[in-house]
Amino acid sequence: MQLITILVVSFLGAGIVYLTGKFSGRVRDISAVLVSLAVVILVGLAYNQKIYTNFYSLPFLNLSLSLRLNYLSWFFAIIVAGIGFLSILFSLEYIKDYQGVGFYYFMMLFVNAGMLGIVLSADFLSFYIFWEMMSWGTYLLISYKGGKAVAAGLKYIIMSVAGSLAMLFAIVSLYASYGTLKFSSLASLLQIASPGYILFLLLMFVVGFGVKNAIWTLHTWLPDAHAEAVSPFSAVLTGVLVRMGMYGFLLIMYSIVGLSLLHKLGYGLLNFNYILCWIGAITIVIPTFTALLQNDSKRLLAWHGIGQGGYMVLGIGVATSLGIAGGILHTLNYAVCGALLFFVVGAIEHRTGGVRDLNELGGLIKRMPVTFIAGLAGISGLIGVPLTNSFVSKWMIYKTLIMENYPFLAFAAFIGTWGTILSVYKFLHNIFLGQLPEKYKDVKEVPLTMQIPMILLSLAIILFGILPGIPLKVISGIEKSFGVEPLSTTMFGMPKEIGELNLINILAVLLVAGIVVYLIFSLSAKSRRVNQDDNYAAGLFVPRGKYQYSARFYDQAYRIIGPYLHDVVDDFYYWLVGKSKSSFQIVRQIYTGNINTYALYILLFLTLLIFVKLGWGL
Amino acid sequence: MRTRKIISIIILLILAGGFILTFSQIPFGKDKINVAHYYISKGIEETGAVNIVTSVVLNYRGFDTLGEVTVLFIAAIGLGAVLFTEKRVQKHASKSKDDKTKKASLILRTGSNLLFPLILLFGAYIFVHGHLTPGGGFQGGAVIASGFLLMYLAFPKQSINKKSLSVVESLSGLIFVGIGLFGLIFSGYFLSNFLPKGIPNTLFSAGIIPIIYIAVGFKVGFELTSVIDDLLGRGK
Amino acid sequence: MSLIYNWMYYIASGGLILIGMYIILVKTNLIKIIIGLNFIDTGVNILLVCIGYVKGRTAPIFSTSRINPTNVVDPVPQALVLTAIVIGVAVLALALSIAIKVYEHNKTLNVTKIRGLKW
Amino acid sequence: MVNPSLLIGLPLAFAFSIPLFGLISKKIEKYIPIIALFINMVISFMLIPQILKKPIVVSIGGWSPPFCINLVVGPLGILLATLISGIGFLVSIYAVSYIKEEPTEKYHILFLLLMVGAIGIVLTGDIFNLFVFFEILCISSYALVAYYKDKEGTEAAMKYLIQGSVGSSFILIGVALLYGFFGTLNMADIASRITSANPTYLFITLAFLITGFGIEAAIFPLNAWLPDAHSSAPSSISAILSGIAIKTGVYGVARMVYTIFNANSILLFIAFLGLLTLLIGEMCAFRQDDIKRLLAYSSIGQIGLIIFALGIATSLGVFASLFQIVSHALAKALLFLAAGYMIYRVGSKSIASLNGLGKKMPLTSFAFTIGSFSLIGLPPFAGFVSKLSIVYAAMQVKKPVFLAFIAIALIATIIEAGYFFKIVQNLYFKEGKNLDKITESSGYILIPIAILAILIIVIGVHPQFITGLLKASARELLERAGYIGWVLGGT
Amino acid sequence: MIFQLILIFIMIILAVAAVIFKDLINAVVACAAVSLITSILFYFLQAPDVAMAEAAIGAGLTTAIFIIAIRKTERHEKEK
Repeated sequence: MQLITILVVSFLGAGIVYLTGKFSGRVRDISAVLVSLAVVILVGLAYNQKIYTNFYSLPFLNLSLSLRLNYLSWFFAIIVAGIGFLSILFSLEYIKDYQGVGFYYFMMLFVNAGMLGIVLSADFLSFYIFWEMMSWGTYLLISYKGGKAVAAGLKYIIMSVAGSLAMLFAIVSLYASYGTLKFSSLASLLQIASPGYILFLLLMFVVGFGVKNAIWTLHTWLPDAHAEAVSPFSAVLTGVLVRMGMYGFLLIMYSIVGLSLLHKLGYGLLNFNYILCWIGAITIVIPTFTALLQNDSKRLLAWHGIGQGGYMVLGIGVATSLGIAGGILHTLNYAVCGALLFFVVGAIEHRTGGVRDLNELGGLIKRMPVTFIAGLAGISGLIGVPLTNSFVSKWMIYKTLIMENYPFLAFAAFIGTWGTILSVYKFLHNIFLGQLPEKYKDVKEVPLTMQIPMILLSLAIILFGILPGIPLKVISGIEKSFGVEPLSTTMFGMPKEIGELNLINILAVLLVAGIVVYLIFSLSAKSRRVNQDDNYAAGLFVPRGKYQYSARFYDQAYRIIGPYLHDVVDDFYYWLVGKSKSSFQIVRQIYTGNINTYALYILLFLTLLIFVKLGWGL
Repeated sequence: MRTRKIISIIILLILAGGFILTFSQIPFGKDKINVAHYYISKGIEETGAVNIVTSVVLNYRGFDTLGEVTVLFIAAIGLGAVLFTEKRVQKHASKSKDDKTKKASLILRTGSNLLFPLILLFGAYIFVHGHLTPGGGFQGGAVIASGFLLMYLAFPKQSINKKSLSVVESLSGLIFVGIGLFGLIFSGYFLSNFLPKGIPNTLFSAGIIPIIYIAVGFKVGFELTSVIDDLLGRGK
Repeated sequence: MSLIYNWMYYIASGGLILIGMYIILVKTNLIKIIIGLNFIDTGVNILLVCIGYVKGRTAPIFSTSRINPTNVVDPVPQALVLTAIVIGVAVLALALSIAIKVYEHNKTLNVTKIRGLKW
Repeated sequence: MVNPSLLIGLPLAFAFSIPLFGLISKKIEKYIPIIALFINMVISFMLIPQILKKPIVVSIGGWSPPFCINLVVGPLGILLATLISGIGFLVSIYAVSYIKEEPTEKYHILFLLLMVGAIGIVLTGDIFNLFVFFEILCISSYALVAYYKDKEGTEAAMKYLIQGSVGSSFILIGVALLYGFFGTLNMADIASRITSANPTYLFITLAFLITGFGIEAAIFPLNAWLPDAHSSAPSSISAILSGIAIKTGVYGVARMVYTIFNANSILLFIAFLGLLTLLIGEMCAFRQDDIKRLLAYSSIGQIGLIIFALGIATSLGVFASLFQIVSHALAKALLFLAAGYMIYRVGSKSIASLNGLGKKMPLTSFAFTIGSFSLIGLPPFAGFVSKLSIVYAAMQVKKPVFLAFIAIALIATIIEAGYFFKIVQNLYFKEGKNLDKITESSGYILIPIAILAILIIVIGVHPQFITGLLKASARELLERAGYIGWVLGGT
Repeated sequence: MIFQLILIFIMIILAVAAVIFKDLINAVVACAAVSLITSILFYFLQAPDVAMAEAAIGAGLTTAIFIIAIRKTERHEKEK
């Protein structure tokens, strides 16, 4: 089954959807869903096949673009296709009343196709081409809503162009020194390269992928982009698109440079991996606690996206087989949870007319039960409660940190989880629990096409939570392709030699505990359902206001740690832009408008030329 | 203003130094003729023109002159475009000017009436004998233009019919390019001298040269007149 | 004496070119700048002609058949100068017409004041 | 076998005949440039296969090469001639319905003669003839910049004229000195005798010629005229000036440095100049709020990139700069045409007034987006392939100075991305005021914009169409012995 | 030879005068005188064609065009 068909189907599909959009909305929606479903099926069929095809040649640079499929690319391809399909399904209802809907569907499918292209490409040139197409596609989608989204989109595209130009610099220097850009041949050629050159390459690639994966210093575009983008696209953005940076890290650090070479970089403690781990650790702590302080639900989730990205970087930074597996598994887990939570926020936004401020919402549990369950599954997935998928991956990351005895990194990871629990509780409580304000009295549940993706993702969280073996089998295949000795895993968890993790026992224990709690609860005194406001208040008129105290949840915490968590990196970037703007203003004044000065420039240039020669010549 | 003067003087001194250095390599008056030997020795029998400069201008380097005529054509058209004022504005302007422009003095009017045909004759003589005596299309045209300039000075209100000027201009330009294209058709080279050379030193010799120079003479003459007319802003 | 003779025409052409450039650099009146352009053109024409001049030879016109071909001045620079003069006039006419239009709009010919377009 | 001298003779005949056609009926004049340039395009397309086998040397007037003016129609010449005729043809279609200002007959004559000048520069093999065609190009562009006769137009034309004529005088001085040194005007003849003169004094002549052509090629200190001229000229003219006129200046510099003077020591200095032009152009462009002035400054930036690539003396470097010339000509012509019509419809040049045009003029803004993405160098478009080959050519040189240069060039690309993305956002994602009466552009406007956009995508996706011709022209520029052989060796 | 030297000297003086004159008409006249002397110099350089051209175009028409232009704009060069 040709890889090129996947790409052709997805790119042409986007075109066809746009064209059908010209005729009728219904046909376009159906065809969009069908195209993304077809892509999911095609990727699913290509499970464990090893394919390598040259699909286009550029003779004047004697280069050829080629595609390949192995476990790593299949793993990310299925995530891209899955989340893409679900977000298209989710946006059927969501996007209905926006204008330029045809453009939206075209761009969604185009960005998905770009991501598939990145994941499947086998040489850096096609990798870069698809990477850039994905970037400017995302730029158009982020600024799709207009208003504040325009500034967010511009901020995103500038940082992503800067990152990808750094990457282009490294790619072309690779091509200039080795004459080929194929991953396989580069992997062997780089073994004999000088450590300094490899460090330079890795630095450039880390900048390029770091911007996309929002590691700490390069993360400032992410909160605005997620907050302003359309919810279905924010789900794709946080779940999959940002993880392309992760795919890039895995690609450059393990499949090209290779584990053995990585250890040789740097001396003692200062080697490349250790620094990466520390960046990962900082990326966990600071964004998670800034998430704590956010009042806008999307911004809160965006900061969590950065935080969870820190776990993944930490995982693969440790460079043990358990760590790498933990990092990759966490990529999948967070993709599922992040997308699910953004679907939840999107559903609420859809029903409450675009309200995202946590202090306004409340008590929606009665009106939107399915969304509540999905939200509950999502946040428990985010925290890593046992029986959810990220419990397994966080467990693996903690275990490897402890076994490799990095105490401070482990401590940072724990604090991260602790911060996640605090802020995620605020998220769930303010939206679903507490008293339902009047204006949301008639809020109905979201239509079916928006519920299906939420339900599917919640089931996935639970499924991978109980049976981690499914993704771990693929991940061990990936580790084999990296040359790292693969992790021996059972369907339900880890075998004894790496420390027992058997999820079936945990499941059994929790089931028993659940039944016992239920029995106690149902046998106890019958509780009478009481309407909130018919309590006797000695004849006083009972105000209909909110009794709920949940507004401004962590106010005290905000006053204490707020000043420290001010995003200093963002200010640095704005300062930099301001400084360059003023310097451009000075440069602009070269053209004074006076013709004598212009003639002076011409003659100065002539005399300079004569002097340059006389100086050198004589 | 002071600093600008000082800087420009320093620059000009450096340029002067550059000039001196370069001119020292080109000795004045020495025989540096290289390609031109061919023109001088074989000029007459190949082009039939006695005035070698004319044969170089029209035959050997005819493309330059074609470019040259185009440059003048562009200048005239460009001037017309830049100084173009809509019809109604012009009528209004010429009406208001009627009263105060007094007629030119009697001497000037009669003198120019007398001289004008002589100048035209002299101009025509120059460009007809382009290949025999020094002079040619450009010089003859300029003389004709100065003749028209004299008429403009003498009669402040009159001006030439612009329509006929532009027709003559484009016609003579077409003749020049047409001869070039004919050359291409007949002997395979653009602007080649396909007409019989005739006997040197007689009026009807040197193939296409006199025809082209007559066309160029008319063109330059009328173009410079239309330039002056546009500048004076009297055109109808 | 021969030194002066050799350098006489170069001084003339170089002087004219440098004076023309000085005008463009320093003078602020638009018409004065156009005069400067005219000077540069004239200077370059003199340079061209005196490159073609050979001492003790006559003009390249064989009106009387007794001039043998060898002692004639180089005709090519003269052909070039013919073209250059007419190009000079063309540019000059266009420059003056645009100067008239600039004066119509800005009511001044002082270049330091005509600075609508800058930065 | 079509004679290349038709490429210049025919449009000249058409130009002279426009006033005569004008007598018959006023409407015909608008279509003559289209016919003339269409014929030119067809001739140059027919010539390409033949020239790839063996370049044609055509002598004007029938004498053997060093003794007459000859047209050297090599791969470089025919590449640029095709580009000029093609873009000229498209812009002449655009001008039919865009130019409404009164003396339209004079506009079309000047436009056609500007094209003749550009084609003449690219094909001629004689430096004085190069100077004459350069004059034709310059004078017709002076007149056309002042075509609107408004305050801005005349001032811009004034400044352009003074600097341009100073430049032309420098070229004429250079030509005179070359004649003084070698006694011949034929480029190949001079190239073969170049070693016989003392290199130090020869360099001063090269300095004059580079300054002269540099003014038209908008190298850093010499390009003060460009922002004013391109922003106040009619849009079809700024499209031609940005797309073609600057390229002929760059061709002039390249011909002088590579073919005639073989001055390899100055190439590093030219690369540095190119980089300086790139940086200054991009920096100034960032702060503009007038759309055409912004596009003019971005032209300066792109020309800086072309000259930088020219300064890399390897064959891939020249190949990359020629590729960038083609992709920039297409993209910049498209941008100026699209922006020109938007300004014409909206009424003001400021970028803020372009808000929300994406919905009212979808096709024009879509084409504008393609053009700007191609200029930034995003993948599926022609700009990406040319920028990639420039970066690769600079990297291949392995000298650390070129690594620093290309890093700075990439930073300049970020600046360029900054302002282009801002404009694209204004078009699509911002609400525009009183845009109700604006409708999509008419037929004559859309055809050239659509064709240019399609060309950019086609060359971006499948660059093989033109890479063969580009490689041959890069070889022609670098191997000057080959050039001399064509002209002097055999007719 | 001496006569040519004197002519060149006068020409340079006239050129400098054209720079200094405030009244544009005087400057134009000086410019015409320069081109007249140039045409005489061309005669001495054995270039009759060019001499005629320079005389007719340089001295004749250029001066006329300049004066027409000055009449349409300002006559005196105001310093500031």
